[in-house]
Amino acid sequence: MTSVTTTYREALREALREALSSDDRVFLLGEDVGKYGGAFGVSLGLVEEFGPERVRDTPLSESAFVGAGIGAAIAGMRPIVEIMTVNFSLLALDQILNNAATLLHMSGGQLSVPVVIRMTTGAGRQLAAQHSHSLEGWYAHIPGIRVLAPATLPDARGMLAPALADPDPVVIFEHGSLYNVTGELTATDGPSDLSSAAVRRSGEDITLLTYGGSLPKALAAADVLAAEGISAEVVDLRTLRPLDDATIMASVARTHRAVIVDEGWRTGSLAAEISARITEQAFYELDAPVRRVCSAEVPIPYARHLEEAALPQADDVVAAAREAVGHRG
Amino acid sequence: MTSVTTTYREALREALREALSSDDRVFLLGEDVGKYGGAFGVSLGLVEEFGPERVRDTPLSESAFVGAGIGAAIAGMRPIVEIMTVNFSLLALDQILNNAATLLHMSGGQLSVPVVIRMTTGAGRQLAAQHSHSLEGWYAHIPGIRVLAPATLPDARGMLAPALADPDPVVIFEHGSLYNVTGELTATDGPSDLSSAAVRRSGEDITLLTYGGSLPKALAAADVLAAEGISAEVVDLRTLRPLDDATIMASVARTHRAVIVDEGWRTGSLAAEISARITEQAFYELDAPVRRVCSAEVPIPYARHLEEAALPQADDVVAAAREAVGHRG
Amino acid sequence: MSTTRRKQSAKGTRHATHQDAAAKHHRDLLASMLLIRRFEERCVELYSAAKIRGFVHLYIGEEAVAVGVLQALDEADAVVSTYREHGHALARGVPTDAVMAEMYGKATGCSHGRGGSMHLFDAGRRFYGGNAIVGGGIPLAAGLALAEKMRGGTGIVCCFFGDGAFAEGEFHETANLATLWGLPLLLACENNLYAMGTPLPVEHAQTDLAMRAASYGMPAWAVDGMDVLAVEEAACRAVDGIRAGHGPHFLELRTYRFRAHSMYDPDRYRDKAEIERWRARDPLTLLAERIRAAGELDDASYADLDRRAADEVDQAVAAAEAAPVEPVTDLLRYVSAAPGDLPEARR
Amino acid sequence: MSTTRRKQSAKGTRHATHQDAAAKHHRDLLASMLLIRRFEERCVELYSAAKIRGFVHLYIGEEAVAVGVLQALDEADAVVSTYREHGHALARGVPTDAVMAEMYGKATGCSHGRGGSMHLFDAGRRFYGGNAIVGGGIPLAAGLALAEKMRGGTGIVCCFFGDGAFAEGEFHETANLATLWGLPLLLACENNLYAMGTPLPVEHAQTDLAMRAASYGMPAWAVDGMDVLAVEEAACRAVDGIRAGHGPHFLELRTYRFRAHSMYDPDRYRDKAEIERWRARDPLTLLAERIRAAGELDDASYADLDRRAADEVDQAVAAAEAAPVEPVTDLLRYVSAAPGDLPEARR
Ligand SMILES: Cc1ncc(C[n+]2csc(CCOP(=O)(O)OP(=O)(O)O)c2C)c(N)n1
Ligand SMILES: Cc1ncc(C[n+]2csc(CCOP(=O)(O)OP(=O)(O)O)c2C)c(N)n1
Ligand SMILES: [Mg+2]
Ligand SMILES: [Mg+2]
Repeated sequence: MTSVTTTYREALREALREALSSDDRVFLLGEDVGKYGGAFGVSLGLVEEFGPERVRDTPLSESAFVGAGIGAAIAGMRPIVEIMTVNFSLLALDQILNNAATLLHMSGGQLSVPVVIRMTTGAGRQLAAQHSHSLEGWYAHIPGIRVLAPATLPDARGMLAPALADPDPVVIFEHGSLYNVTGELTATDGPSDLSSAAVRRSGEDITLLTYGGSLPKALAAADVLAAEGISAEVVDLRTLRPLDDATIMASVARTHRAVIVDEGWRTGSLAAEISARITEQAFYELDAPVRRVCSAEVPIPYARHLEEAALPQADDVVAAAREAVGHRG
Repeated sequence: MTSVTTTYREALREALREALSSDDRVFLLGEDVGKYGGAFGVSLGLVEEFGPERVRDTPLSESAFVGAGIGAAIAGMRPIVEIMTVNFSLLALDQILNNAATLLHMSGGQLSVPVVIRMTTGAGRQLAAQHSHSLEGWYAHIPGIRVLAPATLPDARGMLAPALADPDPVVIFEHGSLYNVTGELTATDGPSDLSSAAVRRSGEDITLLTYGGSLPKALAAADVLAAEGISAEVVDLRTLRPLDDATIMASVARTHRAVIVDEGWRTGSLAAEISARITEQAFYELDAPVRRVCSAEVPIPYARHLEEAALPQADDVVAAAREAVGHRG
Repeated sequence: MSTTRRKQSAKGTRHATHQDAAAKHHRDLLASMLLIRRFEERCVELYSAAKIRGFVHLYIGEEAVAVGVLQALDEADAVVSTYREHGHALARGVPTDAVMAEMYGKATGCSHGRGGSMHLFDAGRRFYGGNAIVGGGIPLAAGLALAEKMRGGTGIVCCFFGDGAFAEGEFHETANLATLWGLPLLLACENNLYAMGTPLPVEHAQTDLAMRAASYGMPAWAVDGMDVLAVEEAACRAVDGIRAGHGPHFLELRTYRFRAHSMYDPDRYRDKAEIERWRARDPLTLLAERIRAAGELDDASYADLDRRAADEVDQAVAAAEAAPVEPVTDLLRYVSAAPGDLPEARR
Repeated sequence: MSTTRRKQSAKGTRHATHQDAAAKHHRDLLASMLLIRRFEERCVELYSAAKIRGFVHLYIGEEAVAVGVLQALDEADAVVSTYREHGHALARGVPTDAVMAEMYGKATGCSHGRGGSMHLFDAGRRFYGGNAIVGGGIPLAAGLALAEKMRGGTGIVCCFFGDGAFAEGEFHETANLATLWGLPLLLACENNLYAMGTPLPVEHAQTDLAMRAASYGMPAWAVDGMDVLAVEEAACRAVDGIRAGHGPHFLELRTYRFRAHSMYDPDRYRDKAEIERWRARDPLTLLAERIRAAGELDDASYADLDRRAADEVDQAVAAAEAAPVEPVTDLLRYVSAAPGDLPEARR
C-alpha cells in the first residue's frame, strides 16, 4: 500500500484541491486565500491552479463574506468559506446562527444551506487573547449545523468531501497547533465517517475523551499512564455535533471512569455537555465522578509560561486520570 | 411596611430611573430607548426625565453602540447598553468577548470596563426563530464578565445598582415573558446580592434548579409535585456567572436528586454545566442521575403548538422529577 | 419585466392594442396593490381576534414599492426580503392562501407555519424570506447573486431593506463586496423615514442615502416610492443596468408607513400632521386617480378590482381557518435536511 | 501640540529662537522615528533568536504616520491602536523598556506580559491598545470620545486603523455614529495599500478612502504618509477642527510597510520593484535630507541621534532580559477586577 509522508496542512490542502477538481460548484472564499495562501498557508498554490474566481480573496468583511457563502449555498453552489480564526468568526456568528442554521427550519424545509465553513481554533502559539480561543463548544450548541474537528491527517484529508456532501451547514475546526504535524497518508484513507467518534487507543481502566488539538496531549497522557500500569482508552470525538453517544457510552461502560480533555474554558464547555450526557446515559456504570481537564478561565495570556499554565497539558490529564482510578479504585 | 403593586417592567424602569438620578456617569443607550421607550417599553418616559444625552437613541449598529458603551466605560462613565434581543447581540458579540471581557486581563489589569449590557431573551410569544433564542449559557462561558438573570420583581429592581457598582462588565438577561408579570415590591427590597442563588421554595425530596423565565414553570411544577407528595426545593440561580456552587450543592446534598430547567437548547446548555458540576462536587450525594429539562434542539417555530412543544413546560419538569424520585426511590 | 423586454413586446403591436395593454398593466398594478392593502387590513382584524400572533409589521402605505420594483423582475430572478414582507411576497406571486395560512401558523402556510409573518418563504418562486435580523438578508442576497454570476446566468437578485438597515455594518460590507465583484444585485432601500421610532436624522449623519450608496461606486438614485409607475420605471432602468453587467444598483424608495411599526407599537413618536400629509399621497389613490383621469378606470371597474382583492383574502382566511397544523411529532423536522425532505435537484 | 497652541507658544519669541525651536522640533521628530526603526530592527533579531514569539507586525516604513499624527495630541487625549502598534506606543511615550519587556512577556512589560506585541497598553498615557481584531478598536474609540464629550472635556481620541479595516462593518457603523453625535474623534487610516496580502483594489470597490469617508459628512482628506511634516500639519489641522467642535475628522495616511505583514509572512504577493520605489521614499531619509539641507542636521548630530536610539533599545533589551516574569500563581489575576488591582480613581 503506497503511503506518503505529509503534514496536516497539506492533507487539508489536498482535500481542497480534490473538492475543487471534482465539483464545479465548489469554490473557496475568504481573506487572503489566494496568492497569500491563507493565513496559515492551507490554500497555498490553489489560486494558481483554479483561478481567482474559485479561490476568491475577500475584503475584511467577515459578516458579508460568510453571508455570501450562505447565500451562494442556497442557490446551489458548494462554497467553502475560510475564516482566519474562531475569534474573528464572532463577527459572522449572526449569519451562521440566525441564517445558516435556521433557514431550513424557518422555511418549512424549503431552503437547505450546503455551506462548509472552516476556521482555525485554539492556543499554544503565544498569540494572546484575541487569537487563541476555543469556541467549538458554542458551535456545537447550534441545532441545524454539523461541527467537525479533524485531529489526524486522515481526518484532515477525509472530512471535507463528506462535509460538502452534507446538505446542511458544516463548520470545521482546524487546531492551529496541528498544521505542522507530519504523518503518513495512505491511498486507502478515504472519506471520513462523520457520524462516529474514533477510538485512537484501546484501554480498560479509564476513558479519555477528547478532540482536535488536545488529542496528542491525551495520547501522551495515555503513554505515561500505561507506564504506571493504568490502561487508558483514548476516544477522539471527531464530530462535535451531533455527538456519537454510542461510542462514548460503550467505552465508559467498559472502563467505568472518564476524563474529558477540552481546550475550551471549563464553565459551559463542550466537556460539560459530555459529562452531563454520561450522567444521563451511563450513571450506574460510573465508578468515579467524570472529570474535566479544560483551559483555565482566563483570556489566554501571551507569555509562554502563563499560556502553558492556562491550557490543558498531558500532565493535567495524567493527574486527573490517576485521581479517577484512585477513587474507590 | 409599604408595598406597591407593580410589574417586572416597571421594576426594571424604576431601577434605571434611580441609577440615572443618583450617578451622573450613568447613561442608557440603545435602539429606540428614547421616545419609543425601548422595544419592550422598559425605558418609557425616561428620556423626558433625563434628556436625549443620557437616554440616547442609537442607529441600528449593534457592534458600534455596544463598542461605544465599552469605550465610554473604560473612560470612567457607567453606560447601560440595551440590546433589543439576545439574537441581535450576536452582532456585538465580538465587542463583548474580544474587548469587554478581555481588556482588563490583556492590559495587565490597567483597564476595567464597568459597562452594563441589558437584553431580552427567551421565547413564548410566537416570535419565531430569529427572536426567541436563549443564549445565556454562551455568555456564562466567558471569563471576565458577570451574567445576571432577574426572575423576580425584587431582582428586576435590585440587580442594576450592584451591577453598575461592579468594576467588570455585567450582562443582564430579561426574559420577554416576564415583563408583564405583576407583584409586590416593598421599600425594603434593596439591592440584590449578586453572589448568591436564592431558594424560592424549600423542599426535601428533589432540587429544581432554574433561572429567569423558567422560574415560574419550576414553581408551578413544584405545586403539582407537592400535591403528589413530592416536596421540591426550587433554586433560582439568579447569577449565571459566577455560579453559586455552594447553594446548589447544599440543596442537592439534602435532596439527593436534581432536575435542571433551562430554556436553552439542551446540548451545550448552561444546564449541562450545572450537571457536570454536581457530578464533580456532589457525586456521592446523588441518588439518581441529574436530569435536564431544556428546549428542543430546533430553531423556535412560530406556530403556537409547536413553540409550546419546543419549550420546557411545567409538565416536563414534573415528569422529570417523578422519574428522578422513582429511580431507586 | 425589464424595459428592454417591455419595449420588445410592444413592438409590432398596433397603437390601440398597445394602449389597451398599458391600461391593463395599470389595472394589474392597482389590483396587486389592492390585494396587499386588503390582505393587511384583514390581518389587523385577525390580530385583534388573536388568530395571528407574534410580531406583525404592516406595509400599508408602501405598496407601490413592492409592486413597482417586482415588475422589473423575471421568474428566474431572486428576492430577499425583511420582516415587513407581506407586500413583497404577494407582489412576487406567493399565493395569498399560503401567506395567510402562514400567518395562522398552519401546515399549508408558505413556511409550514414555522415562520409566521416575519418569515415567508417560497423557494419555487425564488422568494428567499423573510429575514427578521435587520440587515441580515443583505449578505445572503449578495451570495445568491454571486452564484448567479459564477454560473454565468442572466438572473439578478433583488434585496429589500429599510433605511434603518442602512446603518448596519452588513450593508456597508455587502455594498463594497457586491460592487467590487460586480454582482447582479438590486439593493432596494425602502426609506420610510423611520426605523421603528427613530427618525432618519437620528439614524444617519448623512440622510441622502442614495448619495451615500453611490460613494461605493455603484449607480444609485432616489425615486418617489408612492408613485408605482415611477418605481417601476426606476426599477426597470436599474435592472437593465444590472443585466447589462454594470454590477449592483441602489434604489432609494422614498415611502412612508401609514400604520405603526408593528402591532405592538402605539406610534408615540410621529406627528399626526406628518402622517396625514403622507396619507394624502396614498399610492393606491394616486394610481387610481391617474388612470381614472386617463380613462383606464371607472367606478365599476375599481369596485370590481377591489371586490376581487377582498374575495381573494376572504378565501384565504377561510382556507387558513380550515387548514390543519403540522403534527407536534414533526417538531424536529427540518432541523437537518432529511433525504426525503429536499427536492431532488435544487438547481 | 495643536496648530493654535504651537502658534501661541511661538508668539513673542525672537526669530532666531523660533528657528532654533523648529530645528529642535525636527530633530525630535527624527529621533522619534529613529527610535521606532531601531526598536523594530532589534525585534527582528530577537524574533529570530526566539526571545520574542507570537505574531509580530512591523511598522518599518510607516514611522512618519505615528510620529506625525501623535504630535497633534495632548496628554489628556486618548489613543486607540491596532496590532501593528509599536510605533504608536513609542511615539506616544510609552517607555521603550516597558514595550520591550512586553515583547519578552515579562512582568515589567506595559501589559505585564499578558499582551505581547499585539496588545500594548498604558492607561496612564491614555494608550488604549493594541487591538488585534481588525476594526475592533474603532467602536471603542468612539466610546472614549463619547465619554469626553458627555463630560464636556476638550480631549479628543485618535484611532489608528488600516485600509483593510475600512471594509469592516465596524468602520461604517462608527463613522456614522461618530458624525451623527459629533464626537471628538480622529480616524487615522493608515493606508499602506495592503491588508495582509490583499492589495487595495481587491479590498475596495472605491479605493479613494478619504472620499468614501467624506460621504458620511465628516471632513476627510489624504496626506503623504511618508512626509512626517505633512502628516503633522494635517493632523494638527484635523485636531483643531475636532477641538473646535466640528466632530470627527478622517485622515487617510498614504504609506507603505517595507517589511512583510508579519514575521510569518514570506511576502509573496508584492512586487520587488514596488517595494524599492517606496523604500526610496523612506520617511527617515526624507526628513533627514530635508533638515540637513536646511542646516538643521549634520553627520555628527545624526550619528548622535541614531546612537541614542540604539542605546535606548540596548538598555531596554538588557532590562527585559533581566526582568522577572509574572508568577504562574497569578494566572487568574486580572480576569475580574480585584479591589486592590485597580487605581483608586480611574477617571
Ligand atoms: C439586528 C436587529 N436589530 C434590531 C432589530 C429590531 N428592529 C426590528 S425592525 C427595526 C427597525 C428597522 O427599520 P428599517 O430598516 O428602516 O425598516 P422598516 O421597519 O422601517 O421597514 C428594528 C430596530 C432587529 N430586528 N434586528
Ligand atoms: C476581524 C479580523 N479579521 C482578520 C484578521 C487577520 N488579519 C490581521 S491583520 C490583517 C490585515 C489588516 O490590514 P489593514 O487594516 O490594512 O492593516 P495593516 O496590517 O495593513 O496595517 C488581517 C486580515 C484579524 N486580525 N481580525
Ligand atoms: Mg424604515
Ligand atoms: Mg493595510
